[in-house]
Amino acid sequence: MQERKVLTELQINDRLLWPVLQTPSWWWPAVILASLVLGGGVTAVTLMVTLGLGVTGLNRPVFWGFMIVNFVFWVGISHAGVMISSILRLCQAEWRRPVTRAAEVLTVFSLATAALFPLIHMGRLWRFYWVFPYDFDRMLWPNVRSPLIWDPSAIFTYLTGASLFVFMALLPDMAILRDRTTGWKHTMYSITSLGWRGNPRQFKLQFILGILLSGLILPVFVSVHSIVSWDFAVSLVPAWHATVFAPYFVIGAVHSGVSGVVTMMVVLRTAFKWQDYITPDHFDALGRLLIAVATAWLYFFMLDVLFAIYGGETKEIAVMNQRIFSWPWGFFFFLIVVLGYIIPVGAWMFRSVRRNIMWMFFLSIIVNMSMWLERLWLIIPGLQNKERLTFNWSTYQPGIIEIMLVFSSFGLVCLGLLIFSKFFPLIPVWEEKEGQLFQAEIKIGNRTVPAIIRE
Amino acid sequence: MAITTVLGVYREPENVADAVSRLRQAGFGDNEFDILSGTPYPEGSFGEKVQAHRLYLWPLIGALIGFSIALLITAGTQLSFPMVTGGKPILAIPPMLIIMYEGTMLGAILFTVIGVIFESRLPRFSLGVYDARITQGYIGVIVACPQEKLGHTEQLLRESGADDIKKESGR
Amino acid sequence: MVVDIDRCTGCQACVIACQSENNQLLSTEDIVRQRRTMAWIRVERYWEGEFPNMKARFIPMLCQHCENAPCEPVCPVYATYHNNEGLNVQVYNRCVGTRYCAQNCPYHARVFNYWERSTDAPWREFFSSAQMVAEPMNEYLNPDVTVRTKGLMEKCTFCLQRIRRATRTAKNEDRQVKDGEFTTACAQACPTSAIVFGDMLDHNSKVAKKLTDARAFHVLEDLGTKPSVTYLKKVDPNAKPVAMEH
Amino acid sequence: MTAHTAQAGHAEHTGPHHVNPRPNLPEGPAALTKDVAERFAHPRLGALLVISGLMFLGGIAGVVMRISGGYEDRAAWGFYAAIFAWVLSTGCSAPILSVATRLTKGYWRKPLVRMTELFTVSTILLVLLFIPLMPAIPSVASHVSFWMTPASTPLEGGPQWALLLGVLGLMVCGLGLLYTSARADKAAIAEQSGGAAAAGGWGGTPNQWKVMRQGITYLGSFYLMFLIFVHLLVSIELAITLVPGWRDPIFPAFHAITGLQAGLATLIIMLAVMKRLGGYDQYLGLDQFWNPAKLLMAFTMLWFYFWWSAFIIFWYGRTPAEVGVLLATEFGPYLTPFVIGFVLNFVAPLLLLVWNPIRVSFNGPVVASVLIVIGNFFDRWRIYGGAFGVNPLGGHELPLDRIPMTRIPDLADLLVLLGALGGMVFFYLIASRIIPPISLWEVKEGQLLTRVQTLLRNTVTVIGKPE
Repeated sequence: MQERKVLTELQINDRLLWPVLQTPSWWWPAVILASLVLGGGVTAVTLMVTLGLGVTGLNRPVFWGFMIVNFVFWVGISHAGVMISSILRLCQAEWRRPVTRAAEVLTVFSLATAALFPLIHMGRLWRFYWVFPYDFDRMLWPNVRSPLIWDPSAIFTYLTGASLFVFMALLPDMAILRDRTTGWKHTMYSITSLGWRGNPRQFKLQFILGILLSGLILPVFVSVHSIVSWDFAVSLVPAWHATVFAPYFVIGAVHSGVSGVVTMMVVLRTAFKWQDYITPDHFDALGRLLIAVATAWLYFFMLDVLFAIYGGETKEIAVMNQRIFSWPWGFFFFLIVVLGYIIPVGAWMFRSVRRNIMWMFFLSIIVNMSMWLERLWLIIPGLQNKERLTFNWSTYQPGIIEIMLVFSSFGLVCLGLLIFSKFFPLIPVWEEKEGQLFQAEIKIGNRTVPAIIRE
Repeated sequence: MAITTVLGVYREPENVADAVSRLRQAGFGDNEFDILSGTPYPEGSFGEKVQAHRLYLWPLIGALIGFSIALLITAGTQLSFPMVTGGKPILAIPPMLIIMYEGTMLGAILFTVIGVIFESRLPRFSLGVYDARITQGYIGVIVACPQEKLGHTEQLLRESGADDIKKESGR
Repeated sequence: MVVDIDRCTGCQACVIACQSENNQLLSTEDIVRQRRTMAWIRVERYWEGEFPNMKARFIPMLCQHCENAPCEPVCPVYATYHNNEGLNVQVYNRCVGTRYCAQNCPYHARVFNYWERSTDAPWREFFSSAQMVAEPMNEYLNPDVTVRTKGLMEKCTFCLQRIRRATRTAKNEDRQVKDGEFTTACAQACPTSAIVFGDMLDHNSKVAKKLTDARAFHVLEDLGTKPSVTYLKKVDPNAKPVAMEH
Repeated sequence: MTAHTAQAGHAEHTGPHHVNPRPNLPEGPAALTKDVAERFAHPRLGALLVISGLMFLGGIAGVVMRISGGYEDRAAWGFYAAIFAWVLSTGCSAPILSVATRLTKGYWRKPLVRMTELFTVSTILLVLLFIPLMPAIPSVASHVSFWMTPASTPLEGGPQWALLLGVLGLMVCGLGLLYTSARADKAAIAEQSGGAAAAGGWGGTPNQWKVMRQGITYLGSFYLMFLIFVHLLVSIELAITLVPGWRDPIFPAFHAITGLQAGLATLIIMLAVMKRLGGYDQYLGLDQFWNPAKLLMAFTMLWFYFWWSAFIIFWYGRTPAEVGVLLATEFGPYLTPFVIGFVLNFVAPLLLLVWNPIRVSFNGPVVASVLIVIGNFFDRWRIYGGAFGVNPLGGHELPLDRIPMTRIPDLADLLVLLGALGGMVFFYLIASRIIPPISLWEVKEGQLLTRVQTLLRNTVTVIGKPE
């Protein structure tokens, strides 16, 4: 028994740390590809800054376009981390262990990426710091009544919390790396692991930290996407001015976020050969979670549509007409419902599908496609025919610039994840070991039932 | 008087528990020896006792500080820069609530993390006597023992099945 | 300000007057095709009835200087706010170009500087051939009005510079500003004087008299924005508020 | 969280070291069955049964008075509608806990699921309450409604029948759920008392067990969906459509969430009653109180979140329509009930429950629950009182001069209120005498799957997780 444990601890170290200790063959090509994609985005931003936003497809009245859509999308993805790690931690779901860190890291990078978009979509990017209350000598302040001030505060809080969460949970693993590396890496890990030695007190506090931070971040996580949704909901634009936006956005975010985590788990599993750590059981559990989430999402989606038509106000009806019956919005509507709910949930109903890695990969991708479209579908039509002054109604075609930006955002997130995976294990090693320790079996009759140890 | 830190490295958790009880018999207090492991064992697995901590104060203090700072910023900026926007009151409470909420949570989170680092006696600038095998499944028992007890302690650790013993004199 | 739709002939004089008074970026064909017209006031045309017996309806639309302006509270940097004359002012220097105000303006009254006015960047042509303010066109600029740069939101100011000048002269001769002493470019240029501008609080001003007219209405009244621009309905047996038409 | 985290997570003196976290039950299936059968044979709470029965009768009298008052004055029915919504939110929402914990396999659920499911009987009361209310619901022709019928073809009594179907469906699902999950225990108890005939064809074959589990899952999910659906219909037809200009997509969700909160609170109160007076003391440990208490705290936060999401939009938008709605239901004539509801539903419970020593105790959650159940009623009152007060209907916004007056409840209203309360208790107690309030088979299963082992120097519980 004990020998096996020692072996397993070594095995866990070897299996989970190999991407850090020796470089996977595909790592450099991946990094280069991601950087190239990112380069496109950098070029786009340069053009926008030098020539003005005219280079984009924006116009009057559609002043907000792909950039804001992408912002909402990435904030949505960033809701995976807390959803997974915090809620599962609080519920003490044993299967969470391999999933948590990947999810949290995804949160950090996608949130950072998202935070870039409102900035680069500003007319005068170089003045972005004016939204901070810094100007004490002239007493020029930001306007706290504006949702665009609520946004930074919320995103900053969430980003800080998530990053600290990741960092603290990394301490024991960085200690492991410290003991297994030499040279500058050893020095680096010695510093970053803060001299962790792993005595009972440290582990106990580490555990409490998990609980406390989860409890603290959950409310923040809800508030972040609510505030993002209020950017739209507090304005008078038809199809935006709906009270349901806050929970609707949050649940949509969870929907796309958890799907994003599924995608990421599949990639990790295959890329790092972690088959025996990320098992079909995990996908099964995530699939079941997703059924509930998707259904809740559909409920709010329906509420939104229903109340838009209800009351028969000309402006709302006009927007809804366009959203459901006109090309391409009608097609998008169809795609959103079919790809976002009907196909995936229909498939997740079957255990065999939930446990089939490739299926889960495919489904999580289409869910996120539909969620991206959903944000587009929510944000643009309301602007195209805002209010009843039909003289100003207009359409919106994204320019090459915006499309480059959208792609580059994916490049940025991938790049971040790749670099992180080179320095830190994407599966919490010490939590895996703890999980091993807490596994047990009990015999009932002729059957041995898998069991877990609770203090 | 000189204190030597002795580290015994074990393979078997069972032996560690044994060592702990022996150390108790040898008259070592709970804060004179400590256990280092790569895996979080359930609390008290080796019969050790973890001293109480005051972690629950930290988030509260943080929340209070964050709240008051946010209140200061939101109320202060609006009052010191009284511009009418959209017929809204100069001191608009609901938006303030949102930002104050975020400030509160930020303060709480920051102080929780600081609190945990502080309470777990980190950062630790020198590892002291340590063995890299600890993060590979071995378990270390680390004893701060005065000169005269040194020999006895080493023997005790060996008897309880330590694979290896390391020493470092002084604190 | 009062706009009498019945008198409006849709001659676009106001648009031109506004443009040259306020140094607007010339809305060249290219800019218009990009649907980024920079006019602060526009004459909206609505067709009524079926071909061949169609009838055009005109409504000049400009910033309504609402009392509960939706555009104001959403600005993160107070770049637009309500001054004590009840004007909805735009502070160009403070604007960072989030374009949130324009989103939230139900009247589409705000326009955005999508292009740098004068740049000789060669790749500029790739995106747009919009005319720059090159020699000798810069001669048309009005010295009283700022020239806005790229990335700024701008909108009708009720020709603030004229109001300021009037008040200044009045102050020098220490007396109250008289009605008709100042007016906006659009009102001045309107051949049928459909647009009348003045101080609503001064009860014997032309505007104040028209306010009590039975035909008076506000555009998109149900939004509760309380516009300062009052419209007078078209005298027409089957007239409905023009803004409600499609 | 579970006992584990509380112990780690909270100062030791409050942790479940000192109060037994798990119920201490007689060991072994036979002993369990015997014990439960014993208690079941001699139920307590007779006095409460009688009192609640009397209150129920009084309620019937109240309903009669209300009906004799006629339907011309819709405002008179506002309070009644509030009571109806309150029953929906408390008694009928309580069983959700058993559904949720079954789906998520919470191991602490086992002793309390049956007591939760017994609340499904209050759906009967819901139906009884609804029938007199039906004529008070205005016809669709008179106002903007969700039925999207042009005024020329009014859909007479559309809402009434849809709602009736909803509540009936809820009742069917609920009672079905109760029957399915209780079948095995009925059989066990019956055998205990010797009458195998009463087993009702239950043999306990593996197949039967499988079918039963499936049935519980499906019926439970249907019950949940039906409940959300009924909340949607009620909040729309009885509140939103009556107030012109009330375009508030979140309101049905708010109604449902607050309903779940109050349902949870109702359950906690009833658990306390059954523990202290009902004679099932040792079956309910601390786990069975503070796990629901944590959920209660979460729902208390959600109460504010859902209310705020609507409020901030209206506050910012300030269109005349929105101002009208706010005045009609919150800050106008019904300000007092609104404030009371706000304090009792959100402020007070949150302040109580965030404090660990209170949350991790037997009495703390109960106190919070009592506040919430009362507060929920005030909240419903301000909603439906305001909505029913609007007269005449129609229009796209509610001008200030049409804001309804406050309507003080009369004797009939109060009688109905007491009757509804009594009715819920009465039905529950009756049901608890027909069906054993402890889910025997699940408690046995729990005992089967829980072991106490020693890991090195400390003892741990091992919980088996089949499938």
